[in-house]
Amino acid sequence: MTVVPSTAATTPVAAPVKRRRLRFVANPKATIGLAVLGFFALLAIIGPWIVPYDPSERGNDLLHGPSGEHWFGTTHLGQDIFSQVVVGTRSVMVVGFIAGVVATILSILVGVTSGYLAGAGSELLSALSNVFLVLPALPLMIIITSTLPETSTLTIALVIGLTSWAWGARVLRAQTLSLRGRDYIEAARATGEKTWRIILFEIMPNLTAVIASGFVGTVIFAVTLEITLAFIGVGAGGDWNWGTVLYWAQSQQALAQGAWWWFVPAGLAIALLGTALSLVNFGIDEFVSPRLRGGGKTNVKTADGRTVRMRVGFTPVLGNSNGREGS
Amino acid sequence: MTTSTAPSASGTTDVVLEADGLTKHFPVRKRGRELLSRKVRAVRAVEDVTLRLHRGRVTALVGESGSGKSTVARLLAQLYPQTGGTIKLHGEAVSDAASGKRFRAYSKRVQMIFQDPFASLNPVHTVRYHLTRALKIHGNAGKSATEQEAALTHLLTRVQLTPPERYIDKFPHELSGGQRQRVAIARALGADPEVLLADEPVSMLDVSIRLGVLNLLKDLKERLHLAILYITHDIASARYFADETYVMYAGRVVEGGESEAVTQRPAHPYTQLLIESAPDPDRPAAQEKDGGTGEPPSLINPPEGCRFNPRCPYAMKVCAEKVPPRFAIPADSGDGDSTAHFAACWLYGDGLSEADKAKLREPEEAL
Amino acid sequence: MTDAVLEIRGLNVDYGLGDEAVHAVRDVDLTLHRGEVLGLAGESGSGKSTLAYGLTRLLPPPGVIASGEVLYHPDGGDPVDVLRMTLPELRRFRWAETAIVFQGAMNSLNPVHRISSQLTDVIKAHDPRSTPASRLARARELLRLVGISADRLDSYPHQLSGGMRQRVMIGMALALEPKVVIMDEPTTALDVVVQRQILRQLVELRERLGFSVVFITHDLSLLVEFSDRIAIMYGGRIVEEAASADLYRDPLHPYSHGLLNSFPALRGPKRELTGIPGSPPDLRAMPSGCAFHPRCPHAMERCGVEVPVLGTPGDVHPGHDAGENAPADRTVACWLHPVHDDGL
Amino acid sequence: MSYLLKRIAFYLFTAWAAVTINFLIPRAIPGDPVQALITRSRGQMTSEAVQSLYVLFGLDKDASLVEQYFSYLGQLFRGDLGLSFTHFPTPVSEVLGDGLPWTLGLVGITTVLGFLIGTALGTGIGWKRGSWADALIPVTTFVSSIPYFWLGLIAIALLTGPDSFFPASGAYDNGLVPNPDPQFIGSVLRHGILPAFTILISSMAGWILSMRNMMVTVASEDYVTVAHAKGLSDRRVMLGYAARNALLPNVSGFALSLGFIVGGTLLVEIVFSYPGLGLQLFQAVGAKDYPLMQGVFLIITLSVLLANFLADVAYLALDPRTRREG
Amino acid sequence: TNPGANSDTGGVLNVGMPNGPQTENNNPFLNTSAASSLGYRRLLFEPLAMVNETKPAEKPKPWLATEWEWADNFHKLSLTIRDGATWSDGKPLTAEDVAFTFELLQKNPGLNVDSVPYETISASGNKVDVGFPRSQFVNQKKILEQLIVPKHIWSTIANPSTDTIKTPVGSGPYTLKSFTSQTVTLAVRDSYWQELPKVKEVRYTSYSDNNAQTTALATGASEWSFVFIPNYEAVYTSKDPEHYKLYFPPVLGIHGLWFNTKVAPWDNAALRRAVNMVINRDDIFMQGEAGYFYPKVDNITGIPTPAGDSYIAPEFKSKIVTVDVEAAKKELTAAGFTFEGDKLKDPSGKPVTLKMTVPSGWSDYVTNLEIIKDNVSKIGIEATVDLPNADAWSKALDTGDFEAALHWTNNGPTPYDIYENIMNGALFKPIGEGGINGNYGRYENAEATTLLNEYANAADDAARTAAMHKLQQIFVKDMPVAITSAANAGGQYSTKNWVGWPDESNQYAPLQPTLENALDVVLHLKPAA
Ligand SMILES: Nc1ncnc2c1ncn2[C@@H]1O[C@H](COP(=O)(O)OP(=O)(O)OP(=O)(O)O)[C@@H](O)[C@H]1O
Ligand SMILES: Nc1ncnc2c1ncn2[C@@H]1O[C@H](COP(=O)(O)OP(=O)(O)OP(=O)(O)O)[C@@H](O)[C@H]1O
Ligand SMILES: [Mg+2]
Ligand SMILES: [Mg+2]
Ligand code: NI
Repeated sequence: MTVVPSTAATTPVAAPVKRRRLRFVANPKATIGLAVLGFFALLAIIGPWIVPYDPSERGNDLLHGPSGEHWFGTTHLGQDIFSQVVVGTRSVMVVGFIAGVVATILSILVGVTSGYLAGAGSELLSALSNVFLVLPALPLMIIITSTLPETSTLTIALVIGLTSWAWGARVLRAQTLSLRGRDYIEAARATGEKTWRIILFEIMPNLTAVIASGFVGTVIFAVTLEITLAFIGVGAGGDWNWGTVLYWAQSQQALAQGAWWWFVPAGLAIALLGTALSLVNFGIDEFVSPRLRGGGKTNVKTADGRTVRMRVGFTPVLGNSNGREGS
Repeated sequence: MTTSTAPSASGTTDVVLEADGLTKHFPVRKRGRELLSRKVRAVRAVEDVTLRLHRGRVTALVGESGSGKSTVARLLAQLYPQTGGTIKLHGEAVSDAASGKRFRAYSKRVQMIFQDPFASLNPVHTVRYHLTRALKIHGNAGKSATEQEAALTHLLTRVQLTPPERYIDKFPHELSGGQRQRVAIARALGADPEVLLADEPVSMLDVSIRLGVLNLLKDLKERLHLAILYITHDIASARYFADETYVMYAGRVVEGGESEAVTQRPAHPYTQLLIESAPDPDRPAAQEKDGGTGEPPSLINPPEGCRFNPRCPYAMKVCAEKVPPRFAIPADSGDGDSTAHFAACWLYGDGLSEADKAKLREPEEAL
Repeated sequence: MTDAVLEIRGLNVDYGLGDEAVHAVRDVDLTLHRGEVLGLAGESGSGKSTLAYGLTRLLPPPGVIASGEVLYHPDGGDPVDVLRMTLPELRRFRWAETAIVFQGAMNSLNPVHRISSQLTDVIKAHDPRSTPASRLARARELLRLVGISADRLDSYPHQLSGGMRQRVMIGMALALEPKVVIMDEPTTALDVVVQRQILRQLVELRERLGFSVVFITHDLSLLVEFSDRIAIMYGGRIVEEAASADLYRDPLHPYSHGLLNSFPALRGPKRELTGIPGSPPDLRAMPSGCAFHPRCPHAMERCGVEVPVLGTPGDVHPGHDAGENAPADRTVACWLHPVHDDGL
Repeated sequence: MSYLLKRIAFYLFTAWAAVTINFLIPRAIPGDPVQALITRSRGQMTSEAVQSLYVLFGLDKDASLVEQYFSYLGQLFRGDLGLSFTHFPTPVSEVLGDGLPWTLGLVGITTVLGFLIGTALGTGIGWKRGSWADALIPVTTFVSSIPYFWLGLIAIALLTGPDSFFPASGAYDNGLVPNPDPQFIGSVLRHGILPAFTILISSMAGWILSMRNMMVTVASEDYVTVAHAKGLSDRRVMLGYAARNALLPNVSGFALSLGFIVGGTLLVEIVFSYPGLGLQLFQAVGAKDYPLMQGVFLIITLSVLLANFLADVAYLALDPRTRREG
Repeated sequence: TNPGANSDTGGVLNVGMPNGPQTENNNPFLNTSAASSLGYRRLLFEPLAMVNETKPAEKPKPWLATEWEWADNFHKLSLTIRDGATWSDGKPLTAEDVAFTFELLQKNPGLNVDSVPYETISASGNKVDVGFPRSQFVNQKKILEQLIVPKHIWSTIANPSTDTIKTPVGSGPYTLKSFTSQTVTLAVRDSYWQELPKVKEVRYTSYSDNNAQTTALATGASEWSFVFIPNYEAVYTSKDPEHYKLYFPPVLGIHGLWFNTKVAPWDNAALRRAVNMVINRDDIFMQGEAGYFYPKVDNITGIPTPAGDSYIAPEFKSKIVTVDVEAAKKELTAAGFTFEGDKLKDPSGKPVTLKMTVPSGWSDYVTNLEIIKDNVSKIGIEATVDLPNADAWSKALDTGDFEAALHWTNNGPTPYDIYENIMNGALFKPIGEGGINGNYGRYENAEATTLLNEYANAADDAARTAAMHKLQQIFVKDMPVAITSAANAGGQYSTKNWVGWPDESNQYAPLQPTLENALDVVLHLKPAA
């Protein structure tokens, strides 16, 4: 036998464990999503100040295509579509955000309570959320919004929020049910914690990721719904949003007139915002369930230069040289 | 007659917590045809359990998986309401402690350590949070921030998590299993309890870490004179750490006594099987006896009489008819101070005449 | 060694790539002989499971095998390197030659398929010409073999108790009469009574069918009782390997020593339990030299610098039972017992 | 209570809740169908018509809410959904009868198809994680974020036209009479392609993503590793072990998301002028045609419930753990 | 092959309407039926006389009635029914049928859409005599336009207001051939009391919305329709300029900005007049109404021309309103308004604002208001456009909860209907009280009410003319509504396959496929050469 001096005499000190938050931001999907989202949020805030025109103001160029003067072209009244899309961002973001907040709060109230407390009340709450889940959302929303006399952006947001909490509540309830049985909850009880403290400080923090992903999901849903409602003409009247732009485009038969610029920017903005939100959602999902993490390299180079894919069931072999010849 | 095995209240060993005829049934949902009948279905998880915890002593509870050990602990911690029987703390019956204030007062004196150190700490809170809460709830945090800091340091030192600063702001996932287990213990100690109910505190741990935790418990018992209930299915560790040991089978206590006596001279056929089955490197493989066959009984429809009778090699007719009471097992050596050794098995029934006994034992001899 | 079935040479397994890689198994050499039970023990996280999965290439991403070879010696054939097999070859090799019983039986069985179909599909995959009836008959036979009545064939996994599921997995492992069965902590979830029942069955079957077993657990007392030879792992390396009786009586490595002094014995006089001070190493920041040296009561200066090589101890350590009983296949990696350097 | 009994109780409760909501909502709506009719006509109908319409629609009578509720329930049990206002005096059931087949045919089939194809693709992509298939994920995400109607509009703009094979609207060529003859069927298929394609594209994307994620999750379950260890073929492991289990959450997700899908496809009907329930609902809302609104909503809800029930049954068949013996 | 398919397109006229899927309902009395909404009831059933709304002063064309006589200051009507007309089931059409139809309306108020008060009805020979409790001068057209149904069928119908008349039997030249929710097909009869039409088959297709309908027109799938097409040149006529045409003649009904005359400062007539002076009707017509849809009304009396030419008082004949900001400002300062910078202050010193409401989805109306908003800013009024939903909007108008709104009036054979709708004190209800159908602006003027009554009940034409002229003076002075556009009776048509449509040069009928004259139009059509 040969005594071979160790090759790995010293190993670098391990990098400090990254805190969870950082890990979330480190997720490339989440980062891209957040960046796009931030861009839209910025537009929502400063949009009305930076736009070149008042979105409702009529101009002399009727139905002109994109030009240096009107980046996204003009409407049949000579309104600047770029300004409409930019100004419309605020309403979209506000609805998404408020509806998201309202639905999230409701889903937490209903979901966590019905999950933590046992008994008839809990069953009732769960039945209620199941009912809301099964009722088709858009038809319900159409009926409700056309019921309301005044549909401002805010009411739309509230209505969406009030009707779309059920999904979140269900997920939270399931999570809470599983948390309720966890030892650390029982342990907190055995330590003598009060019920409200248990719900608030022991259960809720563990649901953060689920709540966050539910929030993002609701925002996506609310944004799409608002735009859809505006598009079919039952949404908020006064405020500009991307749906209103599309509504006008549709009612003026923009596509038939060849005015593609009237349709395309708002549609792409929706898809972009939706994608950004989805990416954030994936980020959260992956953050919650590490198994979904797609990040990291999945293709590896073997010693002889081939590239193989890491996959379940067939671990790649990088090299076959048994480093210690002669033993 | 049956000997009720009230432990001799000698010297330092006053009874702190005692359970008499403790019973717990978990109702189960009916299904199918049962919906029509009026019969109540229940998991009879704990049936008529009597045990005492003494100041400054460790009492072990062993038995197979699902025999109701954890349920006993949770009953003693008043996390479940009991179906029947009484629990007395210092001779005073505790009842209905489920209600807020009374429960907190009780939990100050009786604390529980949960089975799984990986599950019993909330992953989102730091060690500091866990311990501060325990101190605060029971008013042990002191008045000022410095007092509280001192109390925390003291707690961590007590469970040998030193230096305390290194651990105090860590999250559970940053700790090893043994360290977590110690935090759990520290949390229980934060309430400054008299009784510690430790539910399999080491089952999830590595052999080397396991030993550390057990030594810690032993140390606590000796220094703080705690009454400790130590639940495990590792009988060897019960032998080493517990002063006395109770054996449970299918919801009932079948044997109890000084640990050394129970582990070295098991009386009940189930205890014998258990000890037989425990891995033991000192035993040559050939010496093995053919013992364990059959599955543990259903707790919904437990066997009549002694619950072990379907699997028992010595089963007699009476075993399937009447629940055996506790019979005293005479000690080999006249150790007066020890807790009396008993077994709930008809084989040791002295109410029967010698002739009857002989008759009853016949099947055993036939084997 | 002619009677080897499986030879592991210089196996290195990493989790992750490049700088982030965690070296979970390092330079492992291990030989499994025909018909023996080889126990693998060590602390949690010492790389036991990684080794077992690595040699069958079942590690999930990001696990990669950095280097090494795993030679399988078929009956009367030339040895083949498992790590060089193509996927179809690997598929044919698996289960037919090497079967694995995984840690959690509940999770090893597909919850949505009946026991019967899970038993038969492995036969079908390796012997496509078999008839359904013959496969079913074989499945029935396998269940009987592990002591489960054949009417359980139509059950779903959730309808069986933990012990029964574990037995089904053992039965399944034997379906193709493999030469090697790897068992990763097959009984930790079970209580001692059931555990014993299962192990007894396994030992019986091994005697009848003549396969070799790699048995992973950290319950040393169990290992000592059931295996022929034991390898102890620490920090991704094998630190000691010996016949089980030898190891129990006379552990050479301080870590083995510590392990044996950590578990209480049920019988005999109460021993002094010392345990092992300190905590297991962080794989990302391994101590230099011998990974155990920070915890070792006998650590010397050299221990912190050089990694000890696994080999037959050259010195006959005084105070240990040496003599003719110190067998040739006993190896240790510790500077207290430097390798017998006959080659130099 | 067995799983199924519990589910049935849930269905009954939901059906009741839907019926009640159905009853309440129109009654909370300000404005009335007569005004709506007049308003919509924008001067094409004289204001004298108002009185005749009130009489016609029977809106000149009063009844307490409770009375109305019970008579409404009673009517429902008799299968009587009342008379539509917009198509007065056609019974709502008849109006629904006209729309339902188209919705079922288009939305029903494509939704199921979207689910199946999406799940199949998701299975593949999830299984081949790390390969080129992953490149599809961003595309799918983007596609799934596009609103249904926009996709439809773009499709109409780009693909239809006077000389195009694809018609821009309707369910079949004008002038054809629904009849099972080849000409009609061909026409129906031709009209169905674009809307179906739109629904497929956008609904599929969601299923691809969720199935892919489930596959990734399930692929690291022990039983999948065991299946590999058993040396089963890749196909067998993917389908019999991974996909079979990954499917379970997707199936219940499918059931639950039906409500959303029905809502979404309503837009496709609007955009493609497809004479289904969605279009009817949309028009009923505009016309304050409560009976029709109620009817459509009820039909949608009940069919979502039914689909949920079927999905439950499917789940029951797929997951033995929910099946309890006894 | 499919019975509805017709490979030979010769002889087929394709009519389209953007009304969504239909359900089979051929009841000619109900506005809700498919027959009404698509207009095919006009080809199945026939009126007593054909009234040309675009030429209201012209005498109606005799149809099923060959002659009619009003007596007793329009309290009595005596009709002579045509001989030779038959129902499509072969039975002859008689005076009995006409009398029965009137009785049907009398007995079923739900069917009596125009609320004509029938009193006595009698038939003898080919004569029908009808008596009314009031003068029916303003209702003449409604009575003569009444579609007549066969007694032998309708007397067996239990409840005519809830019957969907699956097999309609009428006296028109067509019968129902097939019905689907998309397309209704009519086929020409074998015999008819006039010359049989050249159009052998008429297909009414219901497109689900304006877009679909426009596309159908552009591709030629629809040859006749009535739909709002924005930028019609680009989207429609340019596709085949030779054949694709539209004709939108005005009729006597209007659209305009109604002021709530009970809300300060809009109770001030000078302010209303000033606004009327600055509204740019050309922009409204060109941008809001796409240059054709609702024809521009610029006579100061608000009476659409040329349809209403003969009714306009001589002093207003040439009074055309054009945008005149200076005049408006003068008018305002004269009335005590002041300008502070370019902000207008009312006499009490408060800034003048204008909140205009319109249903959120009504794109042309919204556009019009955007234009008006822009216009009034020229005289220092800050206007806003409020967009509630259609129901809230109707309710706001009904209860007077608005400042200004774009709305329409009824239309009729004389401008009476316009003024009656705007100024009738009998319709007045205070703000907050609903249930009115007209006078949404809460206009109160006893003199106007009297004049309206006078006009409706006057014994001779001179008295009527005098009342009409006085009404115009009141309107011009008080300007309760700033009238912008006329109601239309137009449509789009294609001369590719059929010629003979009414147009500017041949205004024999309005061109809406759902109006009574549709039958007249179809009878005029001839195959294109
Ligand atoms: N909440 C509950 N509802 C119904 N049955 C229960 C409940 N908790 C425990 N049981 C049942 O009671 C019996 C005793 O359970 P317990 O947890 O006390 O066993 P144990 O001895 O602690 O087992 P282990 O060694 O596995 O921890 C078991 O059969 C278990 O299934
Ligand atoms: N996916 C992974 N990424 C990084 N490190 C990993 C991963 N999986 C396992 N490890 C590390 O590899 C080391 C070996 O793990 P392994 O599961 O082989 O240990 P083990 O000896 O089987 O432990 P146990 O007795 O607890 O089962 C552990 O330290 C573990 O933290
Ligand atoms: Mg337990
Ligand atoms: Mg392991
Ligand atoms: Ni030594």
